[in-house]
Order: sequence, then structure tokens, then C-alpha cells
Amino acid sequence: MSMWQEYSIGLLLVFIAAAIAFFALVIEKDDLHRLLLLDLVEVPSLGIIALLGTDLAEALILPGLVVGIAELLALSQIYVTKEGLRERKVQGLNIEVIQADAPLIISVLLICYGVILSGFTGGGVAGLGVVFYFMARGHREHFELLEMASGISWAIWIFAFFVFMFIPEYWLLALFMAAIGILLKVIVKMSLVGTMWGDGNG
Amino acid sequence: MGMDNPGGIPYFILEFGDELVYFSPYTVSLFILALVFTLFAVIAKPERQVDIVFGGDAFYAKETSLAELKFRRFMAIACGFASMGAMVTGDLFNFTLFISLVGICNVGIVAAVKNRHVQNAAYQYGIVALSATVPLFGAAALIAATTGTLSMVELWSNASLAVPLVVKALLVLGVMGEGMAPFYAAKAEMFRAPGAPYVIMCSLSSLLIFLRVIEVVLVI
Amino acid sequence: MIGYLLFAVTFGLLLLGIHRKAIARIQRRPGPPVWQEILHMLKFSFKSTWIPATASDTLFVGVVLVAIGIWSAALFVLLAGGSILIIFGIYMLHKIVEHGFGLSSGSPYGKFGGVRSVISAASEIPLFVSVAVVALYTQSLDISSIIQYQNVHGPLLFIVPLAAVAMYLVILSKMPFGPFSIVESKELVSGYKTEHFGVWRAGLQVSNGLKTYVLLFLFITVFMGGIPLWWTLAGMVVLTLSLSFVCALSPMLSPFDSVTVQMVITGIMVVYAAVLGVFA
Amino acid sequence: MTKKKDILRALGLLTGAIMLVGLILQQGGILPLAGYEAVLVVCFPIFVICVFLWWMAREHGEDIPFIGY
Repeated sequence: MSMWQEYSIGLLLVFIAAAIAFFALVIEKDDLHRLLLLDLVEVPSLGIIALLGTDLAEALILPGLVVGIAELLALSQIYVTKEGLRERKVQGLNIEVIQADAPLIISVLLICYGVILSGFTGGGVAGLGVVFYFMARGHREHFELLEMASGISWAIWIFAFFVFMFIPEYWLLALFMAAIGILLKVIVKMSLVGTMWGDGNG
Repeated sequence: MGMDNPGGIPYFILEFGDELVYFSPYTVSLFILALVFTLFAVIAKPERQVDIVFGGDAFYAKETSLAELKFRRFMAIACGFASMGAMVTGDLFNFTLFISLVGICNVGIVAAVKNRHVQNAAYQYGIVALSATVPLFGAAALIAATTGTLSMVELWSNASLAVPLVVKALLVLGVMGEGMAPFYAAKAEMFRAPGAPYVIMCSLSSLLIFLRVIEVVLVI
Repeated sequence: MIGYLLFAVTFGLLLLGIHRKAIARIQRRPGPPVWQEILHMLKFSFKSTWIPATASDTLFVGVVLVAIGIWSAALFVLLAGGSILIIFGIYMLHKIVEHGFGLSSGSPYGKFGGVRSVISAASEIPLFVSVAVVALYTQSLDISSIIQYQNVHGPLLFIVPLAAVAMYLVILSKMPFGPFSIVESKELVSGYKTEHFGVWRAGLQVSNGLKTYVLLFLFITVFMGGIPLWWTLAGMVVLTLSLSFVCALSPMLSPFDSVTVQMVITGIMVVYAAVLGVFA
Repeated sequence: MTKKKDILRALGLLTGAIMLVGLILQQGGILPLAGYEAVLVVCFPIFVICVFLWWMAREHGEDIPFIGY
């Protein structure tokens, strides 16, 4: 009963948040501001799912989040094209500390720790390390290589799921494969962020 | 517990654990239509829209560039796949995901057109589609919270599971926001974008998901 | 079944011919003979035909096939006593077909016809409401169960007259020369079918015949019950004549007015359904 | 041009034959009615259009010029 009460209170709060966000969206006239407000609208929808508070909720938030981010990215692309902002040069980051050697050490530590953690979280940590590495060292276009690594790791991940489904006796192997697959996948995807600062400037 | 077999008796139900797909006469016919129009999008060359001066003789045909064609064809095919998935899925959360995918693809199909009016319409529509994910995902989560399952077959066969009317209304509201052609006037502007087989996917997918959500609401 | 299909095409076109003749006589014109629409179908099929240079080729041809296909499917569902929801779905998809006809050619006239067809989608909601009201009484969406129900309780026409009116308006909005047929209005030449000439138009005539047959048959079946075929056909003729009177005596609305009127009707129907849902 | 017409005629004959075979099988009780109807929904539109395209007028040759009433 008390759980149900907590759920209802949480639901009420989320709906109030959604109502405020929608109200803001209605009175805001500037397109860019509306785009930013949309994120505020998006969060309550994830909140409603999160309120379930079960494993299922965790499994549902991820696709919901991905779809939401995809929509947001698509909309910002349209905004950029629509307002003719494409010609404007994007400035790369120029932070002195990052260009020193310290980030290299940090990135090695992060990668090692990430690999030990493995799985999704490990991928995140190690990915952060790779981001540091790219930011510190600059990069030549390794996109094809990264894409390939990402593709292969994804294939490993999917294959592991097939093992789970069809030959469950080998669950331990499948578990390791899935963990390594997702680790590589998340590392690669995050490292792409490190290489995405502006055009042509390393 | 909904009405008995609103879309006819299911031919068969395909289960991958919790993920299930079910084929009733209704879902199969909608699925086939989505498939047929997706095939059109794959093989058809785009139209060359003719603009005329009304009351005069002047006219010119717009050409679709190859890059634009490729992108829009990709989006149209993705949209076709998403609507095909939404037609036959038996899992409510997957259904909402497919519908939001249809929403993005609809925006993508028209956004490639380099025309300020069309882009504006696409942007405004995108804002509506994105904010419609709140009632859409909210409804799916609330159904899971009140009944403990997301499977349509479970909800349909188990008489003790009742989905509140408000939640059904939320689901319909979400679908309307994602792709309801008739209720979003700016989409008419989107439909004037050149490139027939691709633009037609917008209106097809929105009508299909509307038809499916009626069945879903009746079933659960 | 193939025989029945051909009969449905012919009879549907005959009904459209009767429609034209009746309108002409009401307006004190001689009018074409009643089999004119059948002759039209044959005449168009002999005409030299190609695909316009600006058209999207596959869609241009494919949409004709889809138009005939969906309405033959609707006829079979209707005859088999299947779910009324499927027919409703096919009716909605006819909108896509109209849109496809209009858009595939690249012609601005066709395009405007297609866009008008999309904005007048409000005319579909009364059909959904009348389906919902019928389902409220019969507790099923299967046409066979609806017929069963009427065998016991008498025709639904007298039980839920307003639902019948709603469906009548839906059929009216699909009849040519009616107050709501803005998609085919004359300032757009022939609306969505402007660019479909020759054989393509003949195919469109086939699907139009089927469509008329299915919609009128559906009305008689849902609101009068399973009466013998001859009586059904007679009922369809009477229904067509009543539609002709409405079409002949009312002006075509402007697109904006047409959509507004349809929205008002939809609103009234939704309220009616809600009231019935609460008190029934 | 004639080649195109031959293809169309062949396609028309093919779909017509499929419908005929479907009818025979259905009458013989081998094919269920729903299956026969599915065959018809697919084949009937193609058959109609092919027959029309096959018997339609030639695309070349002189047109009769309009000389007024």
C-alpha cells in the first residue's frame, strides 16, 4: 500500500513537471528555445517509466532515451539547416591542460579500470579514457577503424544473445562475450565524441 | 480485458520470450499494405513535381538531386519498416517505440527538402512529435504499472487485468501527436514537398498507426 | 467469387450511372444513360496510354493496382462476415490511394487533390463513431454477429438512427458531385485523378465501382441486417437515389467549409456515442 | 513496343490462369475459400490492368486530326 502511495506521489510530481514543461513550450515562441525546452518535456516521460522501479523499467528507459535523443538530434539538424547555420565555422576546443601529458596517464588508468569493470559501466569509464586520449593527442581520421571495431563488437554482442536463446548451457561464455561486446561498443561510441570537435582541427 | 477479437481471430502468435508478434486478419492486412508501399518506395523513381502559374502557361519541373533522393528513400524505407513493426507487434512498449520511430522518420523524409516552408513545417511537426513521446511512453509505463504486463495477448486473454480508460486515452493522444495526418494542419504543407513515393509514406504510416491503435485500445 | 467480383464492379458502376442520371433529371437535364459509367470504363481501357514523364512510375501504376486490390479485399471481408474494423481500415486506406494518385503524377492539380483528400480526413471519424455505436449494442465487430443481433432485435436502423445518419454522411462524402467531394472539384480539373488517363483511369473506374458496391452493401448489411440479395440490391438502388437527391440539391462546399462541417458532425457524433456509452 | 505488349499479354494470361486454377482448386475443396480470395485480391488487379493494356489502342500511327464540327 505504501509503495502504491509513493508511486502515486511520484506520478503526480512527474505530471506536474510535464505540465510545467508543456506550458513553457506553449508560451515560448523562439524556435531554438523551444528545442531546448523539449528536453525538459522529454525527461518526465523517462520519469514515468523510471517510477516502475523494476528491472523492466531499466530495460525500457534505454530505448526510450535513445529514441528521444535521436529525435532531438534530428530536430537540431533541421534547425541548423533551416536557419542556414551550416556555413558558420565550428571552433575546436583549445584547452592548455588537455594538451599536456597528464591526460594520457589518466586515460590509461581509466581504460584499465574500465576493462576490469567490463560491461556497460566499464565501457563508459574506458570510453571516457579514450576521449581523454583523443583530446590530448589529437587524431588523424581513424573513423573507419573505429566504425569497424564498433560493428564487430556489436556483432559479438548480438551473437552472445543468440547463444543465450538457443544453447543456454553455454551461458557463461555468452555472458563474457556480451560483456566484452558491449564494453568495446560503448568505448568506441564514446571515443567518437572525443574526435568530434570541429572540422579539420586536431 | 477488451472486446473479443476485434481484428478477427489471430492466425498465430510468435513469441520470443516476452517479445511477441501476432498476426490476426486485421494486423496482417495492415502489414501487407505497409510492405507494398515500402516496396514502392524501394523501386519507384521520384516524381518531378511541376509548378505552374495558375491561370497561365508557365511551368517548370523540379528535379530531385541524387543525394536527396538517397536520403529520403532511406528514410521512407525505415519508416515503412517501423510501421510494419508497429502493425504486428504484440508488446505495448515495442508498439510505442515503433510509433515514435515512425514520428522521426516522417520528419526525416521531408526535412531533406531544401525549401524553407517545408523545413519550417517539418520542424514544427518534429516538436509536436517529440513532446508526444510523453503521453506515449507514459501510457506504456502506466499500463505496466497497473497490470504488471506489457503483452497485448496477456491483457486480452486475462479477464482480471483492466487498463484504466485514462491510460488508453493517453496512448491514443500519444499516437495522434506522433503521426496523425488529419489533426496536424502543418503536415499538409509537408505533403506539398516533392518526391511522391517518399512523401506518401508519411501519410500512409500515420494512418496505419492510427488504425492499429484503435485495435490496440479495443484489445487491451 | 470471380463472377461475384465482376458483378460487383458492374453493379457498382451501374449505381454510379443511376446517380448521374438521377442528378441530371432532378436538375432538368437529360443526362447520360444509366450505363454510361460502364461505357466509360470500357472506353478508357481502349485509349492509348503511357506514363507521364514527370510521374513516379512505379507508384503511378502501383496505386491503381492497390486501389482495385483493397476494395476486392473489402468485398470478400464483407461477404465472409469478417470484422468491420478491417473494412474501416480499408476505407481509411482509400485516402492513401487518393493521395497516391494525386502525388505520383507530379501535376499540381493532382497534388492539390491529394492534399485536399488528406485535410478532409475528418470525414472518416463519423464512420468510426458509428462503428463504435454499433459495437456498443452488438458487443462485437464481426459483421456476422451484427447480422445475428439484428435477426433477434430487428434492424439497427431503428435502434440507433443517428449512427445510420453518420454512416450515410460518410458515404455521401465519397459520392461524386456531393457537397463534400472537394477532392474532385472542378477548379482542380478532376482532382486527384487528373493525370490518370486511359487504362489507368479504367482501372480507377473498376475500383470506384467496387467501392460504391461495398460501401452501400455495408450500409444495408449493418443497418438492415442480412436480408436476401435481391432486396439488398433494391435497397442499394433506393439509397443511391436518396444520395442523388442530396447531391443534386446541395452546392459543393468550399474546402474550408467542408472540413468545418465534417468536424461539427464528428463532434456531434462523439457526444452522441459518449451519451449512449454512459446510458446504455 | 510489341515486346512490351507481349509481356503484358503473358502476365495477363498468367494471372488469369492462376485465378482459374484457384477456382478449380477451391471448387474441388483443396484450397480454402479464404486462400482463393487472397489469390483473387493479388491477381485480379494485375489481370484487369494487363488485359486493358493489351487491348488498348496502338501508341503509334496517325491520329485523326480535329477538323471541327
